[in-house]
Parts: sequence; C-alpha cells; structure tokens
Amino acid sequence: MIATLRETCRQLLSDGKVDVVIGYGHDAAADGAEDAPVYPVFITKPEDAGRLVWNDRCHANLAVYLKHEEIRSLGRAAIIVKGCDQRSLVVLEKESQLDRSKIYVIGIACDGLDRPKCRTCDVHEPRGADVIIGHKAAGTGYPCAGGVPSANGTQGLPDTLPDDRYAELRAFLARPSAERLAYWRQELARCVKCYACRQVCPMCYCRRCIVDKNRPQIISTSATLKGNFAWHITRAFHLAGRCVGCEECSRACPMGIDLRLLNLSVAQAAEENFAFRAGDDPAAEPVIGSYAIQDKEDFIR
Amino acid sequence: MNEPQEFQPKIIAYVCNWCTYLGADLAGTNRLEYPANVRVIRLPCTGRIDFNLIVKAFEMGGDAVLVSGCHPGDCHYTAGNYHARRRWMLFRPLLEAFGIETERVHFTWISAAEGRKWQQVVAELTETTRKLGPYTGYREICEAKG
Amino acid sequence: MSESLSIAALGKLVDCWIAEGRHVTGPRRINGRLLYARLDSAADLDLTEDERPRNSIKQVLFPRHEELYGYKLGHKRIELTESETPIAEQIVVAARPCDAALGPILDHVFNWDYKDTQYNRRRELTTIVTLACRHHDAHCFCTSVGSAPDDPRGSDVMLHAMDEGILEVCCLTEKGSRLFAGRCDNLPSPSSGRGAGGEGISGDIANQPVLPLTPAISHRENGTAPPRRFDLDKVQEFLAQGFEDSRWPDLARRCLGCGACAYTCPTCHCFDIVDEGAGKEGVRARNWDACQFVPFTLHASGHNPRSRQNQRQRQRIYHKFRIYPEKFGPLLCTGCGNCTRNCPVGLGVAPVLAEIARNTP
Amino acid sequence: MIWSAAIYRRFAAALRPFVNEEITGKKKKAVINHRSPKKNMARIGVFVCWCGENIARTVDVEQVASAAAEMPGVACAMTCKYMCSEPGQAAIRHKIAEEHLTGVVVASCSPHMHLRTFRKAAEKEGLNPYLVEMANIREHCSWVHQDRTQATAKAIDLVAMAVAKTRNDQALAPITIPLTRRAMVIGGGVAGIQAALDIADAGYQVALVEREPSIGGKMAGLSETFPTLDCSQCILTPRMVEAGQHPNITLHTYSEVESVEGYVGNFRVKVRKKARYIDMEKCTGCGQCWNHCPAKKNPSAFDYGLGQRTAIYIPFPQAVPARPVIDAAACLKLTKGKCGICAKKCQAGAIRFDDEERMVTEEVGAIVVATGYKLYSIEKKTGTAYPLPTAAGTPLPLSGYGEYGYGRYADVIDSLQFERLLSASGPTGGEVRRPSDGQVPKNVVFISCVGSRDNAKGIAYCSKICCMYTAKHTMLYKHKVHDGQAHVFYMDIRSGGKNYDEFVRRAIEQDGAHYLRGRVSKIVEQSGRLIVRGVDTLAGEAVTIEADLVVLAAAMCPSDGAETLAQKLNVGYDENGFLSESHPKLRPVETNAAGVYVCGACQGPKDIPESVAQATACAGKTLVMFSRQQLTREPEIARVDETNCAACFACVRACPYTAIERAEIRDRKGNLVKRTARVNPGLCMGCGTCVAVCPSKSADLAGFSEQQIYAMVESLV
Repeated sequence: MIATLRETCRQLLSDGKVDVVIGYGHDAAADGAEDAPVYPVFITKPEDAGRLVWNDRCHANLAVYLKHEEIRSLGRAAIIVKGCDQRSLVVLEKESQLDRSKIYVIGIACDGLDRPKCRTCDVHEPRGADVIIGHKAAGTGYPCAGGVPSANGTQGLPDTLPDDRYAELRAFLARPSAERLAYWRQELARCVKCYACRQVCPMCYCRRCIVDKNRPQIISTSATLKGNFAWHITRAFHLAGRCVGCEECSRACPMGIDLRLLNLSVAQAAEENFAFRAGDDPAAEPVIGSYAIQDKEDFIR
Repeated sequence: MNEPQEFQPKIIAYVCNWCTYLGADLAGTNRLEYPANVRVIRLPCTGRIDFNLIVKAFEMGGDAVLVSGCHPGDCHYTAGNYHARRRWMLFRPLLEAFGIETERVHFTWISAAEGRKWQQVVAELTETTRKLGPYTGYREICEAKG
Repeated sequence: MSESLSIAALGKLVDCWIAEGRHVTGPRRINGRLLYARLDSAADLDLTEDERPRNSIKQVLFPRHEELYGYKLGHKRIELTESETPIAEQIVVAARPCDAALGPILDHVFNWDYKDTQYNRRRELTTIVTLACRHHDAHCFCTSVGSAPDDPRGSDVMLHAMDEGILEVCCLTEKGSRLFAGRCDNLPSPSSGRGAGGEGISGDIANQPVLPLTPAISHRENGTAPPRRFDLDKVQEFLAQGFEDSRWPDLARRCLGCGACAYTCPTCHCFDIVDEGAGKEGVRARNWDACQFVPFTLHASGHNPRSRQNQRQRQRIYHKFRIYPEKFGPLLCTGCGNCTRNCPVGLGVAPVLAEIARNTP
Repeated sequence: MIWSAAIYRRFAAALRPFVNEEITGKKKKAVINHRSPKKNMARIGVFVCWCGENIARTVDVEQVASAAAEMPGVACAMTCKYMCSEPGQAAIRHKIAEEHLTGVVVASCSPHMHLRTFRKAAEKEGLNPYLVEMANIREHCSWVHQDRTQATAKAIDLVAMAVAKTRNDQALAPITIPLTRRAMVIGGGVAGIQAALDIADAGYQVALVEREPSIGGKMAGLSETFPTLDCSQCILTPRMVEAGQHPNITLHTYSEVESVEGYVGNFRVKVRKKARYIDMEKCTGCGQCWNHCPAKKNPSAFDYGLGQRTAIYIPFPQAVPARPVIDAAACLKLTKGKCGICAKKCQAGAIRFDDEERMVTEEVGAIVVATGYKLYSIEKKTGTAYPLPTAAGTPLPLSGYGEYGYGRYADVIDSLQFERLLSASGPTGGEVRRPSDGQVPKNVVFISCVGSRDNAKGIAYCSKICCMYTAKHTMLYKHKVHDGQAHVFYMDIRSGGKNYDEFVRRAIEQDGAHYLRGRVSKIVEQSGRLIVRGVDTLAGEAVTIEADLVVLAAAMCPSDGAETLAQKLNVGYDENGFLSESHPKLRPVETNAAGVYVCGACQGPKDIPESVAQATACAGKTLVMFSRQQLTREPEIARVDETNCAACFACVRACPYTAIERAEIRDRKGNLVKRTARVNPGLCMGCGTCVAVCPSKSADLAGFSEQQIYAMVESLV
C-alpha cells in the first residue's frame, strides 16, 4: 500500500500533473526510521516521494493546509486524505475556498486510527477522490470499535454503537444543565487561548478571526472564563453545519480540552432539522445562509 | 419603596424595527401596562441579530434575552426572519450542550398589530425570569478572574 | 544540606501548606492529561516521572490574564483604580528543572527597564520545589541547550527521587529552606518507606504511583538524560548569518500558526495589553500573546512586517537563541520540549534546530 | 520588554468612547464635524421631552436629564415640554450651534413617530441627520409603566443606550445611483402590451420582448371574454397595433432574454433575436409568400394543433408585426435545399434563407415581467409545477390525468383549444365542430379543476378563471348549437368579481347548462362517443354521460422558462414557479429585485382585467422611478470590509435582494489579489442579514453597526 502511495505521488510529480503532494511523512533527518514521528510533509520533487508514509499516526487533517497562502504558492497540489478528511474538501469547495478541479485528491482507505470518530466512521474509503489507495480491511470495518481509545486523551468515553455518532452527546445532555455548565466551567478554565483549535481546523479560514476584531471587541481576548466561553461558543457555532467531525481541535488542544461534544451538538441539530451532514453531499446547500419556509419553530412563541 | 425588595430581572430584548418594535409602540399607544424590566434594542430585522449578541447580553449581566421579529411571511425584508429562525434552531442545541439555560433565551414573533402579545410576552417573561432568579451561573463565569 | 523525606510525607507537607493558605501548584492529572495546576490537596499531586506536564509553571509567575489596574469613565475624566486581585503566597511542588529555570529568565524581562511590581511581588511570594528528572521522552532536549535533568537553576528546593518513595531534599535558597526547615524531622523517617504513611497521611497519598527504584546519581553521566538533539554552537553560528536563509520557508512550512508552543513554553513571555470593560468602567489587563499569531505584528495601517508564518517561526527561534541571549545572556529556552510535545504538527524548537544543525557544516 | 503592536492597537481602547474611528485594519475616514472645536471628541446633546404630561407624569424627566449629563460623551442635557414642537426643535438647533454638538439624542416618543422630524431639524443646523438618535421613553416606557422609580430608571437606561449608539454614529450621505430612463417589458400578451403602452405614452422608450413571432399572447386566441362577451380580438388587436406603431416602443418579437446584468436603474439586457428568415425592413406583409408555400400541413401553434399552417406563416391574420416567419423545421428550402418559392414570389426581396439569430443589448432602468401562463399538461407527468428542493426533501413530480384520455381521444380537448373552436378566426371559422370527424357535438361535457386544487395529482392552488370561462364556454356553445346540451362537472363555483356571479347564473338559468357537483373518474371512447363516468355528489349518485366532446379546464401554470428568467432577474418564485411579489399587500407588483416589476399571470392565476390593472401598476411604479433624474437610496446599508472578507459568500446566499456580489480585487497588472463579497449600494435594503451570517464580521451595517449595537448593550452594565 505504501509502495503504491509513493509510486502514485512520484508519478504525479514527475508527470508534472501536480507541483506538490501534501501528505504524511518523516523529516528528512529521520533517515527512514520506521518509528520516527509523522508530520505533514510537502513533497515537491519526485525523488522525495519515498518520504511519504501511511500508518496509524497519520492523524492530521491535511485539508487545513489548503487555506495556507504559503502552500498555495507552491502550485497545483495533490492532497492525501482519509475518508473523514475528504468531507472537509466538500465543505471548502461549497464555500468557495477551493477549486476542486485544481487539486488532485488521493484518498487513502483507512480502517481507523483509534480515535473516537473512528468508532462511528462510515467513510473508510474516501468519496470523491481522484484515486484511492488501499482497501478497507475485511471483517468488522471498525477495528477500534471494541476498545476504548486512550492514546489521545479521550479516556472515559462510553462505548458507542458504530452507527450512533451522538450517543455520547445524548448521555451528556441527559445530565442537568447546571452540571453541564459546571463541566464546561471546569474544562474551559484550562483554556489558554492558544487558538490551536482554530488554526488546526480546515474550516477556520477567515482572514481575520472574529476574536481578533476589536471595534467592537465582540469576544474578550482574555483567557478568562468569560473570554473562553465567548470564544468556544463562537467557535462551535461558526462550525454549525460545517464541522465534519475530524476532531483535530480536540487533538490539538495542549490543555486536553475535548471540544467534540460542542461540535457534535450543532452537527446533530443540522442533521435532525435539515437532514444535513457537513461534507456528505456536494450538492446540498449550506445550512447557514439558506432557509426553508417549513423550518420548524416549536421553540418560537 | 418600603416593600421587601423583589428581584428585578434584567432582560435584554433584540427586536426588529418593523414588527415587534411597532408592536411595542402599539402597546404603549394602548397604555397596556407591563413590567419595566425589558431594555429594547432596535435592529432593522431579526436577520441582523447574531448569536454573539445573545452571549453579550448574558455577559452584561442579563438574566434573560428576548429575540423578537415579524411572523413568518411578514418579514419586511422577505426572509430575514427565516434566516434568523434557522440560526436559532442550531444555536439552541449548542446552548443546551453548554448547559446555558435555554429557558432564559426567548424567541417570539410579534407583529405590529400585536401590542397585546408584546405586553403578555414581556409580563410572562419577566415573571418566568423572576422565578428562575438571577442568572448567577453565567455571571460567575463572567466575573471569574484569571 | 540535604535531608530525606518520604513521598507520603511530602504529601502531608503539601496539605499543610495548603492549610496554611498558600496556593500550591503541581503536576495534576486532568482528563488523563498531566498538567501543572493548582492543587486542592496533596491527593491531586501526580508524581508520574516518565511523563512531562504538557504546560509549564509560567502561569504562577506570569498569569495568562492579569489585571493591572481598573478605570472608570467619569463625565469628563478617567479615574484609575488599583488592581483588586490580591497576590497570595505560592508554592510550586514537583516542578521539572526545565520549568523551574523560568524564574531567572523572566526576571530579566520584567526588570530590565521598568521594575514590574506585580511580577516581582509574585516572584517574591513564590517558592519553587523542583523534582529532578530521571526520565525523558522523545521531545526532551535540555542537554542540547546547556541544561540538565537536575539543573538547579531557578529552584528553591531540589528533590531527588532516591529509593522507593524516598526523596532527597536539597534546599537551595533561604526561601526553600524556610519551607522545609524543621518539617522533615517531624515526618516519618525515610527508612519506614512510603508504606508507613500511617498517621495523618491520607490513603490517597499512599496510593500515589510508585517511583522507580533508581538511586540519585548525576544524570549528566547517566543514560537517563536526553541525548543531544543538536549542536548549539552550529545553531548559533547559523543564526549569526542565517536570518535571510532560503531554508526558512521549508523549515516552517507545516506550522499552523497557533500559540500552543508559546503558551506551554516556560520562557515565552510576550503579552498583550487589553482594556476589558463595558459602559463606564473596566480594567486594563495583561494577557499572554504569541509571536505566531498574525495580529501580533499587525500595524494599524494594515501592514504586517511578519506577513508569513515562516517569518513568525523564524522570529520565535531568533528570539530564543539570539535576541534574548544577546540582551540578557542566557538562552530563552530550557529544553523542555513542550513546543514539540504540544504542536499539532510536531514542529518546535528541537526539530527546527536539529534540521538547521544537520545542514550546517 | 517585548511589546506587541497589539498593545498599541488596544491602547486607545480606554478612550474608546471619545474616539470615532476604527483603530485597526484599513484606514478609515474619521468623522470630523466641522462645527466641533476638538476633533473626534464626542459632544452629544441629550434632549428629554416631557410630552406634556405624557412622559413627565411617570418619568422624572429632570432626573433623566441630570443622569444623562453625567454620561460619557455628553456635552449638555436639557428637558422641554414638547420636543417636537417648533420651540423644542429650535432648542435643539440652538444647542447644536452653541455647544458644537457632534450628536443628538432625543428622549421622547417612538422613532417611528419623530426620528425624521429631529433629523431634519439637525440637518438644518448643519449636523448630519444620521448623528441623531432617539430614546423611546414614551411608548416603551411612560405609557406602559406605573412605578415612577422603575420607569425613570428604565428611561435612564434607554437614554444611555441611545447615547452609546450616538457616540458611535457615523455621518452618512444618501446614496445616489444613475438612472437609465428606459424600460423593458418582457412578454407581449395583454399585460405586457398594457404596461408598454402606459410607459410609452408617458414619454419614455420601451423595449417589448416577445418570444412568439407576434405580440398578443393568449388573449389573441380567445373567442369572447367574460362577463361581457365582447370579442377578444376586437378589444385587443387595436392595442396590438398601437403598440406596434408607437414611436416609443421597440418590438423584439421572436426574441428571448438571454442574460441580465446590472441592477436597478442600470440593467443591461441581452436579447436573443431568433432567425426569422425575413428582412423585416423590406417585407410589406403582402402574403404572397404564405399563400404560395407548398408545405401546408404544419400544425398551427396558435390553434393549439387544431388547424394547420404553411412553413412560412403569420401566426394569425391580425399579427403584429404583420410579418411572416419561416418555420425552419418545416421549410423545404431550409431542410432539403429545394423549393424557395416564397423567395421567388416576394416582390420586396425580403426572404433571407441565410438569416441567423443575433444578440442585441438593451440598456434599461426598469424591467416589467409579463410572461403569462400556459395550461397544465394534462396527460403526462407534468413539469409545470416547479418542485423546489427543500430541507424536507424534493416533492414528488406531479402525475397527470391519463384517465381522461387527453391526447388519446381526439374529442377530449382543453379549454384553449375550445376557445379556438368558438373563435370566428379559428380553424372551424367559429362553428363548433369536433376535431375527430367535424360533426357538431350535441352533448358536451366540461370538466373544471383539471389539475387545480388537487394536491394528490395536480397543484394545490385554484386557477381562479376556469369557473368563469367554463360558464362562458357553455353559453357560447349554446348560442352556436341551439339543440346542444352542456354538462359541467365542478367542485365549487368561484365567481367573485363584478358581474361574475350573475354571469354564471345566466349560463345555468338562461342557457340551460347542466351543472353537476362532482368529479369525473374516467372517460372511455365507445363507438365514436365518449362515455364520461362521474359522480353527482349533491344527488349522491354515479353519473354517466355519453358525450360528443369533452372540454377540460386545465389549470393555469407559469409559462415555460419563467423560472429561468426569474433566475436571470434575481426575482424569487414560489414552489409552483409563479414569480414572487415583494409584499403581497403593500408591494404587489414590485419584486425583491429592485427595479423589476411583475404583472399578469406570471405572478399567479388571474383574469384579463386583473392582469391589465397590474400592468398599469407596473407602469406606474416605473414612472415613479423615472420621475427623478437619478435614484437616491437610504444610506443605512451594508458594507463589506473587503480586506478582511474571507470570500465564503455566506452573505451572498443569505441576501434577500441579491445585493451582494462575488467580486475580485486585482492589482494594477490585473493579477488577482483576493476575492471578496461586495455590496451593491443600489440594491441593498439594509436588513443586515449579511452581518449576522458573516463569521468574521467583515460585513457591517451603517446605522446599526456592530460597534453601535455592542456599545448599546455594554451601556446596560
């Protein structure tokens, strides 16, 4: 599989079809060591295709780099995506942030990387890719469904059924609201406002984030509870109907704040109300900025 | 006032210029009395009212927030209220997830002819909020240092 | 002079400090992640040795949000008021040496032109009790920046884990001595081991993770110190002329521009002054800021002298290894490795400098 | 010490209330009031009105004024018995001059009542009117509260909010837009003709675009019109001729709108003129060509297939322009290269076999849409209702009424075909003869609501005119076939309108039409007769009628292409494809696309008088616009900070007026610097929906800016 991947990329580069491959790899310094750390790499020369790797540490959603001017300036890009990451491309295209015809999408069949999202994954083989490398493993298809993942600071998650993305959210919502607020008070008290959650998110492509606007200062920039609540409410709501659930924000947080429940709450609202799942259907209208006359309003008096 | 101090909730209302604001005007013209706890902020349309304003209202010590505009189909700008409605459909679940009390966030449609509805909504909203008490949950968050 | 102390006794001591009204900060496991955090009791203290806390103790001396003073807008005047936040006596327990070193480093910053009273007051009221490292992970690189797992810089007290559950206590400053003076004697003797945490010591403390049984030795000669990741001389040689080097864009290409590195770094100390308030009053506060953010250098004109992420990465390296050292002497890096540990894409000081050193003849 | 530039950026924030400029990003124009001695220092005057006792009874106005005097940025505060009175306004003007005010807050009644008054007063004193705000302490306070302490406290808060807003007010100037005083009417039916003539008679140029070779529309094919039974052509054709000869009307027949660019006052409409193969300048309309054309057996669209025409033809004798057109699919010369008889016969040499379609561009300031209707296609699955995908899913396509045998049985026809059978100029010369064998039908069944008011198979709405024309059909039939019998199956009779119900009664009572309340389930043909099986729900029994002819009153649907045209014009349309008016009551002929008006059946089913009335209304609206040299619009509109816009275009999707466009910023060499959303000030109505959907708040709304609204909320601490 890795040989096919490297060969595909080498070919793309040597044929001049793309100028850069955005993938996972080792630093040149790693000298091919198998256990070397895995980073996003930008391969521009065919002979460097050998640096590309694929293993269970390829967590990053590389779609985030498509928003970087520095990466765009490298020229026409091929990007390696997992099934979950591919959804980001759909959203980005819908929001005029990328021209799908100008990037080459290399999908990688992925059996799961032991993260919470993998337990309910339904896109082990990416959709809409120009080429797919590898095949979904035979058998359960959910190799990590059995165990409770722990490697990435997500202990204590209840086991969920593979087809229920929102079980954990529902369990959380079953707790009294004061308890939920107390939970977030405790979690967000740690937030230092490093904005790793924002920077790692492919959907956070604003040129000037709302939190950096200061006339008016809509969101306090201080890492106080007040500022942190305002920030995380905004971050989550700005992902309404847009979050594809790649869970990069939770992975990136140095303080171990798990933001998934917030993202899931708006995702669930979009799915329940509008049968909309971000990144599923390239033809579907984004939920924000559109409406239907028959949208429900049982909460409006 | 010599009576024991009754809790006076602070309620911030974001209303559209063409329906609810005029509805409240009509309540005034008809001298329909209601509690003095609501502070109205006039905006052109519910379509203009962003969720950040609701958060801001709580940050400013609001005990409840009211968002009100034209009934579906009556929007002065055709569709602003539909856009707003859709945003609230997504925003309320997020507030739920945060444990922010959604019973303190009220949405209504009040037309320019519904002075009485405005009166009722404000009266009931004030009473409900009074029963809920001051929103200490969010106030503590805003006052926490460091 | 050194004395010894069981871990259980340390726990008791921590509880005493807390009871005396001091704010005690130490490694604490929160949602599975080891972080320096305020301890509510000794039971919160997590002495896991082979995992480094993902943040630093910087918060103790230099809070991420600090009110400097308040203001009130009158009709035609502005009235200023003193900050209301009282500063408490603070103790950091089981700091890593690479964290403890931040005191002397930040001292320069907050005193070279203006003596920052709030910082100095905090510093004065803070005692740092360090636990020398016997483990390192893939990201540690203290030895590469001239430090070591038992570097006493900045520590008031240095603890060495010796035997099973026994700590050697070396008081390095008077402040440190005051904290332990007379306290060790009253505690169960080292020979009784951690199992003897009987009187006055809660069962939780007795259940603390067992420390590995290795004697305290000089880490410099022992394999427990992290290997050197780069040749500092080469790096500095490169930096002397490498500002315009064409490799910077490659070195920092994957940087996402967040502040995870800076905010978990013991030494990064940039800040932003903000006015937080509404209506007629508010406070002027100092918040952490990071050179990796786009608005950090954004001019009011709209021009940004560091318009690209690699320029911002370069700035971070230069500040740590050239600008600060030129001004104050020491490096602005203790080799803790938190930058890389916390970077979503594995960037940070060591990977960048290793790459530089590798390519510098 | 390492100081970030952000320090400097935020340094000024403590002075925020006194500074009137954005501190970050692109340089913006500071508001400099020339009256102000100290630039940028807010000097706001607060004027608290007693409104006689109306306010002062419940609100301690003096206390409000003294509290206001202490608010940041307030230079003076005073009270007055009647602020709106002449002395009250004079006091405001006096203070503006004396105190060099940069802003005014009037605490009195609703802004809907007097904001304009006070803004005008300030303007007279040289203060920009948009620097005046109101605090509504009457309708929203003194009139609805009893407790003086609480009411006063509330009034102070309301004033504080207004002061906070005013501190952040920006001087605004009305927006002016150039205006092309020339109109386009799309659709040359009775509505389009009426609108075009009205505008042209007022002295403005009109371009009238018609898809068919002649103007006239559906009405030209009708026999007589209800309820007066006057001959349709007799009333319409003079109007057609007038339109054709009017010096201010340019006809584009056999033409369609290709594309529309621009916006109100400044549209550029590209019109595709289809190849007619006739030199319109040379042709005299003598008729030699169509009289000699050998290709005679082509179904006539004008007769809905009941008659035939030649390959070169005029649709009907009174066509305007009275010029033929060659049906390229039927012409022997154009299909096989042979014949060419018409060219030989043409004295004027007007035949152009090498004619090609071409584009003309019309620059107009207003567009009237009058594209009319078509009938629901009965037998097939219809594409006539336009199912719009919604969140609930895509509605199922409609299925037709195959059980009625339309298209299978020659003697089952629709109502427009029957009109042609009744018309003196029709294929039968006005005699009612059935299509199959030319016999005069003695028993005719009319079925109403074919497609209409049928959620299951047809369309939910009522087509409105069928009851009336069906009654007319029975009447006209009876007048022509005295021994014939008309049967009508109906659901309800809807005959609201002047002289309408009387008309239906006449059909039943005088002309003996047999009305049966019920539906027809099936029609079968048996030995040349049509067996109509239905039910009479009033009698409660099944009914079978042996008919010679069946006429189906098919529903009215928007004509083909209406939806595409609406998209080109950025006009909304409903789930049935009817174009949406801006407001059903108050703006019935305007649309959300400023400068585009709708009339006639393209907006909804309606009859001739209503269509004509709407057409005249459209002309009126157009003429109101044309009465000015240029358009002026309220300046309280949205603006996009193009430097910070991330070009996600959520605002473009959300804008109800398509006032936001995708724009590109290019450098001097033409290289793309960035993309951005851009507000067209000519179209923006100032609702602010874009602001709410903009994640980075790069969109803002003048007069209700983020800065203003947040300042208001923050003043409530």
